[in-house]
Amino acid sequence: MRVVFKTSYDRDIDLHKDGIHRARIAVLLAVMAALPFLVGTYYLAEATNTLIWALAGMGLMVAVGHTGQVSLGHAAFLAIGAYTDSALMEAGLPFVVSFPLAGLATGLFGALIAVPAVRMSGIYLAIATLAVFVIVEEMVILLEPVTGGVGGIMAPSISILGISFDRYGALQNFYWLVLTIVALVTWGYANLMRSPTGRSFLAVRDSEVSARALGINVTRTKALAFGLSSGVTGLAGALMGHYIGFFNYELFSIFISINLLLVVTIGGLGFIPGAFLGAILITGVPQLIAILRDGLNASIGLDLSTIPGLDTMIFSLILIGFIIFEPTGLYGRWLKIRAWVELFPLARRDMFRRQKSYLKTERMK
Amino acid sequence: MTVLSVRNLETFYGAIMALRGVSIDVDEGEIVTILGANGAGKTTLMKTIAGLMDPEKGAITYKGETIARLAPDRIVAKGISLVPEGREVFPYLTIEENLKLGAFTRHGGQAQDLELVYGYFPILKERRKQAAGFLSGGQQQMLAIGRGLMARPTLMMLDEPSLGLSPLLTQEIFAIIARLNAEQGVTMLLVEQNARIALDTAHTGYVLEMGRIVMSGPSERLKASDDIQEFYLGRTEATERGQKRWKRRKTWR
Amino acid sequence: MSLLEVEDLAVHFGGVKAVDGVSFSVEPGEVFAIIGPNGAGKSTIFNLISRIYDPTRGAIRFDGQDLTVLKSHDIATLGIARTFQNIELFDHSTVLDNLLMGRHTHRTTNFVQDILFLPRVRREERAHRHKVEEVIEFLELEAYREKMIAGLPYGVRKVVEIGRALALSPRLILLDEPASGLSVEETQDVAFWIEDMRRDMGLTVLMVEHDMSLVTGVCDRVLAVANGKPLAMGTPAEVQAHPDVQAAYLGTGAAA
Amino acid sequence: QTPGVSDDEIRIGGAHDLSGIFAPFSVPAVAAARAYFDEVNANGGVHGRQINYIVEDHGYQVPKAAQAANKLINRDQVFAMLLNLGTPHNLAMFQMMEPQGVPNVSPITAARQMIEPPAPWKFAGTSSYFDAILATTDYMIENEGTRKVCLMILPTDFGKEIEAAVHELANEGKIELGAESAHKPDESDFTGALGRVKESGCDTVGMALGISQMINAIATARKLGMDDVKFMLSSAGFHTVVAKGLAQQGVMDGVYAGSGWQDLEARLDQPEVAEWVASYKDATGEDYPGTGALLGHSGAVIMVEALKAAGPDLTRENFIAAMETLDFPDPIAGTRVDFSAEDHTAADEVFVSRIEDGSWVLVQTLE
Amino acid sequence: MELLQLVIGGLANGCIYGLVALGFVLIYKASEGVNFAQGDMMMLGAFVALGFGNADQLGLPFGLAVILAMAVMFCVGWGVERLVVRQIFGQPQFALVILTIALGFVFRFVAGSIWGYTPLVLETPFAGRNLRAGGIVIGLADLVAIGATLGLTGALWLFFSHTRIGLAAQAASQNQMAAYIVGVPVMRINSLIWGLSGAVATVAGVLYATRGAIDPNIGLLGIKAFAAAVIGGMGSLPGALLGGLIIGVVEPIAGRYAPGELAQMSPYIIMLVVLVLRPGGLFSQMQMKKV
Ligand SMILES: Nc1ncnc2c1ncn2[C@@H]1O[C@H](COP(=O)(O)OP(=O)(O)OP(=O)(O)O)[C@@H](O)[C@H]1O
Ligand SMILES: Nc1ncnc2c1ncn2[C@@H]1O[C@H](COP(=O)(O)OP(=O)(O)OP(=O)(O)O)[C@@H](O)[C@H]1O
Ligand SMILES: CC(C)C[C@H](N)C(=O)O
Ligand SMILES: [Mg+2]
Ligand SMILES: [Mg+2]
Repeated sequence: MRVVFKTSYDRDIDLHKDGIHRARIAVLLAVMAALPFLVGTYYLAEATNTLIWALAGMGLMVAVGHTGQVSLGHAAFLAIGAYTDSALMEAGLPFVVSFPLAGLATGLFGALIAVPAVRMSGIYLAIATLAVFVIVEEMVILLEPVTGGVGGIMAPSISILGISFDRYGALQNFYWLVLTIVALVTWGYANLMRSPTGRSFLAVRDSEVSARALGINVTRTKALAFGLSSGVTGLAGALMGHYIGFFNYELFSIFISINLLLVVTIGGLGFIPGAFLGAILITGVPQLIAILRDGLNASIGLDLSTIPGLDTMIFSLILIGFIIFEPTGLYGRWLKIRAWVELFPLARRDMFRRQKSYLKTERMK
Repeated sequence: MTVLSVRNLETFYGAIMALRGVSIDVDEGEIVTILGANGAGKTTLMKTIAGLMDPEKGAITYKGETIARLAPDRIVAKGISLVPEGREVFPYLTIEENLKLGAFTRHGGQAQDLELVYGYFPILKERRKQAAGFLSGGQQQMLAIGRGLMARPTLMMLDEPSLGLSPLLTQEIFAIIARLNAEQGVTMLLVEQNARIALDTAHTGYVLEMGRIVMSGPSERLKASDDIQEFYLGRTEATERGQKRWKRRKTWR
Repeated sequence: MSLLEVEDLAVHFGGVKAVDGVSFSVEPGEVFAIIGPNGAGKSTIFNLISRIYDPTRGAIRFDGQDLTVLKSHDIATLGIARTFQNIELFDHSTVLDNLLMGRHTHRTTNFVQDILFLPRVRREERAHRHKVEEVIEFLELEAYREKMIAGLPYGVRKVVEIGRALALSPRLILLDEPASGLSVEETQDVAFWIEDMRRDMGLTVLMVEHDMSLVTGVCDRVLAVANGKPLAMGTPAEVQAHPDVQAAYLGTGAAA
Repeated sequence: QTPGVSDDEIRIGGAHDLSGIFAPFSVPAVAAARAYFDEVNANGGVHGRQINYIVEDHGYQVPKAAQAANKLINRDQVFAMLLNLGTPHNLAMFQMMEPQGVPNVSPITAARQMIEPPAPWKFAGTSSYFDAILATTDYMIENEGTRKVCLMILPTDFGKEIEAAVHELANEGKIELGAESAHKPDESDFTGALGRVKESGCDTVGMALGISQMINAIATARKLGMDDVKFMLSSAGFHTVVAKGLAQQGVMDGVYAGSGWQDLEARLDQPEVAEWVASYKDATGEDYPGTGALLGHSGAVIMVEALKAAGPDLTRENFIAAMETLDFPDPIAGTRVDFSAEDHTAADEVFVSRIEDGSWVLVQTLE
Repeated sequence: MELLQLVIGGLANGCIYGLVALGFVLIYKASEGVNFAQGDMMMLGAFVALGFGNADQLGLPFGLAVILAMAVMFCVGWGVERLVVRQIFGQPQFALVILTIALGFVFRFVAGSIWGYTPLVLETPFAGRNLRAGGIVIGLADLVAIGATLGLTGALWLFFSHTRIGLAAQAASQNQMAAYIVGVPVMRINSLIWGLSGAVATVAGVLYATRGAIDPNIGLLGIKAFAAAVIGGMGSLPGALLGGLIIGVVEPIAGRYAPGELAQMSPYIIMLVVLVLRPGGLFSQMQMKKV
C-alpha cells in the first residue's frame, strides 16, 4: 500500500491525494478528449450518451447519495431542463446563455418544491416527487405552445461562435461540448464535497438532530441540495434533448427516473465515480448484450433474438447478480479490488468476506 | 463442567481482524467476566458466540455441540441469551411486547416471569403500554436486561449491563446477576467496564486486549494483579486532581 | 451574570412529567453536573436547552438571550455545543469529517463559493483543519482520524462526540454521560479533559453523569433531580450526603 | 457499396418494444416478420441474399430507441428499418435516418408524421388513425345515426390523431362535439368519464385507450345502463381480444372500429389465411395471430417484394424506386398494397368493423 | 345518486389498489423493505389463475383455480425470498429496490414467455353480472372485490397484532439484530411474509382481471398502489386500504367533475397534499428519535 505523508492541510484539502492520482485523472481526461480520433461514430455517440446519463446521475446523486432524499421524479427535471433550453433557444438566446439558464430554472423549481417536501423522507419523499413528476408531465402536455404538447418538438441546433455543435451534424464537437460540461460539473461537485456545504449535506443525511445541534439549518440544507440536484439534472435534460434531437413528454417517463435511480445505486451511493460507473452500466451493458447476441448469431448461429424480451431479461439478471455480489454498489467493489492490488501479495481472501449485517428501523428520524 | 468453550476464534470486519485467536472456557454455574479496553473485541466476541457474526476460524462448543456459524435464533433456542451492547430495544413496540418477545423461544410461564421482571424494575410496569423508543437511556437498558431474563437462559451473556444505569441500579443489577446465578444456577458471561463490581461478582475473569486474551484466572487473583489495579480498578493515587499525568506501560504488551 | 439560567422549566409528554419545575444557573467557567436516577429527566433538560423539545413552561436564558424563542439550529450559533447520551455521530463519515462538521457555525462562505472552491474557501478550510487537529491532539484521536465512525468501538465514539462538540469552539458545552461505557482509565482521561476545557479553553461545562467518581472529581456544583423535580443542589460532597439522594440514587454503597 | 448489403446478406434493422407496454404489438409483429423471412431465406433468399433481421428492444423508452438507432445504423450498417414501434421513437430515430436516407418501412404507428412531411425514405404500412377515424365517423353518421361524439383518449399522438379527426368533422358541421376526457395508461375506473358522456348526451364515443381499458370502459358503460351509446375505436382497439373480452363481459353490441386492415377470424376459410395462421401457430406456439402479427407479416412481405423488385443491384435509391412501384394484394391483411411516388402508404383502405357474437365483422370498406 | 354510483365504483376500484398496497405493507412491516415487483407479482398471480382456470388452458373450476394460483404464488414469493432476497439480508434498503425492479422484469419475461404478450381475458363467473338496487348498479365483481379486500385486511391485521409470528415480524422490521437475539428466525419469517404477499397479490390480480384483459404489463398498476400504501402511512394495513380507497374514489369523481387535465392529475395532487400535511402518511408510522 502506498503511504502518503501529509505535510500540510492542503494535502487533505486538495482534490487529489497525490501526484499519481492527479496524473491518473489527467490521463483519463486526455483519453476522453482524444476519443473522437480513436473510435467511430457508433462508439462516440454511445460515449456521449453515457456522459449525459452520468451527468443526470450526478444530479440525482446529490439528493439521494448525499442528503438521503430519494426521488422518483427526476425525469421531470430532465424535462424541465430540456424544454426550457429549447424554448430559450427558440426565443433567440444562444446556447451558452440558454443552457445555464435552463439549469438555473430547473434548480429553482427543484428548490421550490423541496421546501414543503423537506419534512418527508425516504419513500414518502419518493412518492411526493413521483406526484410532482406526473403533474409536470401534464403541464408539458398542457403548455403546448412551448412544449409542442403531445406532438413534441425538435431540439434547436447548437452553434457557438459560428461553429456547429449539432449532435447529428457535428457529433465530435457535440461530444467535446458534453465532455467539457460534464468535466466542469464533476469538478464543481468534487469541490462541493470537500467544502463545508458538502459536509453539511452528509450531516443532514446521517443525523438530523446532530446536524441541528451543530447549527446546520436542515430545511435550508435539504432544499439547497435538492435544488442543486435538480439543477444538474436539468442540465443533463437539456443535453439529452439536443442529443436525441426530437422529444415529447414520453421521453421523460417514469422509467427514466427509475433508470436514474439504478445509475446512482448500482454505481455506489454517495460516490461521484459511482455515477459514471452506473451510467456505463445502464447505457453500455444493454448494448453489450445486443452486440454479443449478434455475435453469437453470426458465429455459431445461435439466434437468441427470437426470444422476445430476452435482452432486457439478461440485463435484469446482470443487475440482480451485481446487487447480490456488491449490494453497496460497484464503486465499493472497485475500492476493494484496488485495496487487494495495493496489498498484494499480502491480501487474504477472508479480508474481503462480507460480515453479517443487520438493519434497524429507518422510521425514527 | 465446561458449558461453553471457545477455541482460537478469529473474527473479521471486512479486512479488520477484531478477534485474533481467542480461547475461553466457561464452566457451568460460573460467572465469568471479560475485561478489556475500548475496542479490545469484547463485543465482537459476544456477538460471535451469539451467532450474530460469523467467525473466520476457530470453534465454539456449547454443551459439547458445535454452535459456530449457526443462525442466531438456533443458538437462542439452545438456551444462550445475549443482552447486547447499546440496548437494541424494539422502539415501536410497547414495553410489554418487548418483554414478551424476550420469551419468544419459550412456551408458557411468561406471565410469571413478566411479574418477576416488573418486580425488579417497577418503572417498566408503570410504562408497560408505552412505546419503548421513548424511554430514557437507563430505562431502555433495564428493558434490555429484562428482555434477556425473559428467555430464562442457561447461559446468559451480558455486554456492559450497567451502561447508563445509576449507581443504585448498577448495584441492583449485579445483585440480580449474583442471585440468578446462585439460586437458579444460570451461567453468566459478563463484559463490564466497571471492573470493580464485575470482579467482585464474577468467579473467573479474562482480560482481552487487541483481540487477544492476555490474562486470565480467578477474580481474586486478577484483582490482586498490579496491571489490573492500575488500568481497570483505577488506583486512587493516580486520579487525584492536579497530579502529573503519566501512563505506565501495561506489562503484558 | 450567570451564563446559563434555567427557571422553573417543565415539559410534559402526555401523562409523563419528564421535567417539572427545575431551576438552576451555571456560572461562567463552572463545571456543573446534573445527577439523578434513570428517567429523572436529565437528558430532557439538555434536549430542552438544545430546543429539540418545546418546554411546557419555564425559561432558559443563555447570556441573557432567551433560548425558547430560537430554533434548534440557532443554539449552536450562540456557542452552545452538546453530546448525546446514545451517540449521534455521522456514521458514514470519517472521524475527521465528523469533527469538521462541528465547524459549521464558523463558516463564512456560501455554496457558490464552495462549488468554485475559491481561494477564500481554501483559506477557511485550512483554519478549520487547524482547529480540528488541535482537538484531535487534545483527545488523542490521531489513530482514528481517517476511520469511518461505523466501525469504531463504543468508547472511541464517545470521545469523538466530545471532539465534535469541542470543534465548535463553544462557550458552553453540554456533556450527556461522557463516561458511560468507558473504563476506569478512560474515565480518568475524561476527567483530565474536562479540567483542561475549563482551565485552558475557558469553557463552561454542564454535564450529566452517573459515575460519581468523575462527578466528585471535577465538578464545582451538582444538581440532583428525581422524577423531573429538583432534589438537592450544592457541592458534590453536600449533594452526596443528602439522604434523599442516597435513597433514590446512590444506594447503600454510596462510595462507588 | 450500399450499407447492409453484401453478396449473400441484407441486413434489416428494427427497434421494437419487446419488454414494455407496447410489447403486445411488437412481439407478435417481430415473430411474424421473422417467420416470413425464415421462409424466404429457406427458399434461397432474395436474389441470393439472406435477410438478416436485427431486432433491438427499446422497451418503449425513447433514449433506448436512440441507442438502438445508433447501433443499427452506425454499427450494424443496416440497409433499411422495418416495423419500428412508437411515434416519438420513430421520430427520434428519423434524425439519424434522414441524413443517410435509411428507408423506414411499415413503422408500427399510424401517426401521420410517419409520412409527413414527405420524404423519399418514409413509408407507412396502413392508413393513418386520422384517416381511419374520419372514414369511420362518416360511416357511423350515415348508418348509425351518429350526431354527437364524445372522446375518451390517452394523451398520446394516436389519441390526438383521433381527436383531430373528430374535431375536423365537427368543424365541418357534420357532428356535434360532446364531453372530452383524457386518461392515463394506468387508469382503471371510467365511471366518472362515462358520467360526463351521459350528461353531454353523446350517442357515440370515440375511444383511444389501452386494450384492457377499452374493455373495462365499455363494460362499465353497459353496466351503467348506457345501452344506446355506440363506441368507435381506432386500429389500436381493433384487436381480437377486445371482441372476445367484451363477449365475456356480456356486452358487445354497438362497438365499431375503423382500421387499415381486416380482422382475421372471419376470413379463416380463405386458404392463404388459414395456411398462414397455421404456420404462425407452428412458429410461435401462440394460439392465434393477433393484430401485431398481421402488421408484422405485411411489413415483411412489403420488404421482400420491394427487395425483389429492386433487382440484384441493390441500392437505397433503387429500393425506394422499387417500393414506389409495388402493387399487389395482401390476402392476410385483406388489403391492397399500392405505393407510388406520391403515395407512400401501403394500404389506403379503411375497414369499418363491428363486434358481433364475440367476433369482428366487416361492415364496410372505404377507399 | 350519480355521486353514490361513482363512490361505489371507486370503492371497488380502490379495493384493488388497496389489495396490491397490502402486499407492499406486508413486506414493509416485516422488513421495512419495498418490493417494487409487487405489481408484477399481481400480474403473475392473475396469469397463473388464468392458466388454471381458463377453458382453453387447464380449465379447472374458478374457485379451485384461484386457490391453486394463490398456493403457487405463495411458493413463488417464498422462493424469491429464499433464493434472491435473502442474499442481501442486512444490506441497505436500496439494494432491495434495485433487486425487485430487476425481478419485475424477470416476472414480466416469464409471463410473456408462457402466456405471450397479447392481452388475455380471465374467465370468471362474475364477469358482466350486475346487481341493481334503487337506481344504483353494482357489479358482482365489485362486491367480491370489496368483500375480499375487507376480509384480507382484517385477517392480516389480526395476524400482525394478535399472533406471536406477527409480533415477531414487526420486531424484525424494527431491529433485525435484536429480533435474532430474542430467538426470532428472522429469515424464515421473511420467507413466510413474501409468500403471503404473493398470495395476496394473486387475489388482487384476479380481481383486476375481472375488469378487462391482462397482459404482462399490468403490473404498472403497482406504482399507483405503492403510492396508496405510502399516503396511507406505509406500514399500516388500514392505512393501505384507506390510501387505496382515496385514490380509487378520487379518480372517478375527478373524472366526472374536474375540468380537463385536472382530472388525471387529481390523484397525484391528493397524494401531494396528504404528504405535505402529513409527511409520514395518514396513519403516520414515523417518530422523532429520542436522544
Ligand atoms: N462495524 C465494524 N466495522 C469495522 N470494524 C469494526 C466494526 N465494529 C468493530 N470494529 C473493530 O473491531 C474491534 C473490536 O471492537 P469491539 O466493538 O468488539 O470492541 P469492544 O471491546 O466491545 O469495545 P468497547 O468497550 O468500546 O465496547 C475494534 O477495533 C473496532 O474498531
Ligand atoms: N419524547 C418523549 N416522549 C415521551 N416520553 C419521553 C420523551 N422524552 C423523554 N421522555 C420520558 O421522560 C423521562 C425522562 O427521560 P430522560 O431521558 O430525560 O431521563 P434521564 O434522566 O436522562 O435518564 P437516564 O439516566 O436513564 O438517561 C423518561 O421517563 C422518559 O420516558
Ligand atoms: C402501436 C400503436 C397502437 C400505438 C403506437 N405505438 C403509438 O405510440 O402511437
Ligand atoms: Mg463493546
Ligand atoms: Mg439520559
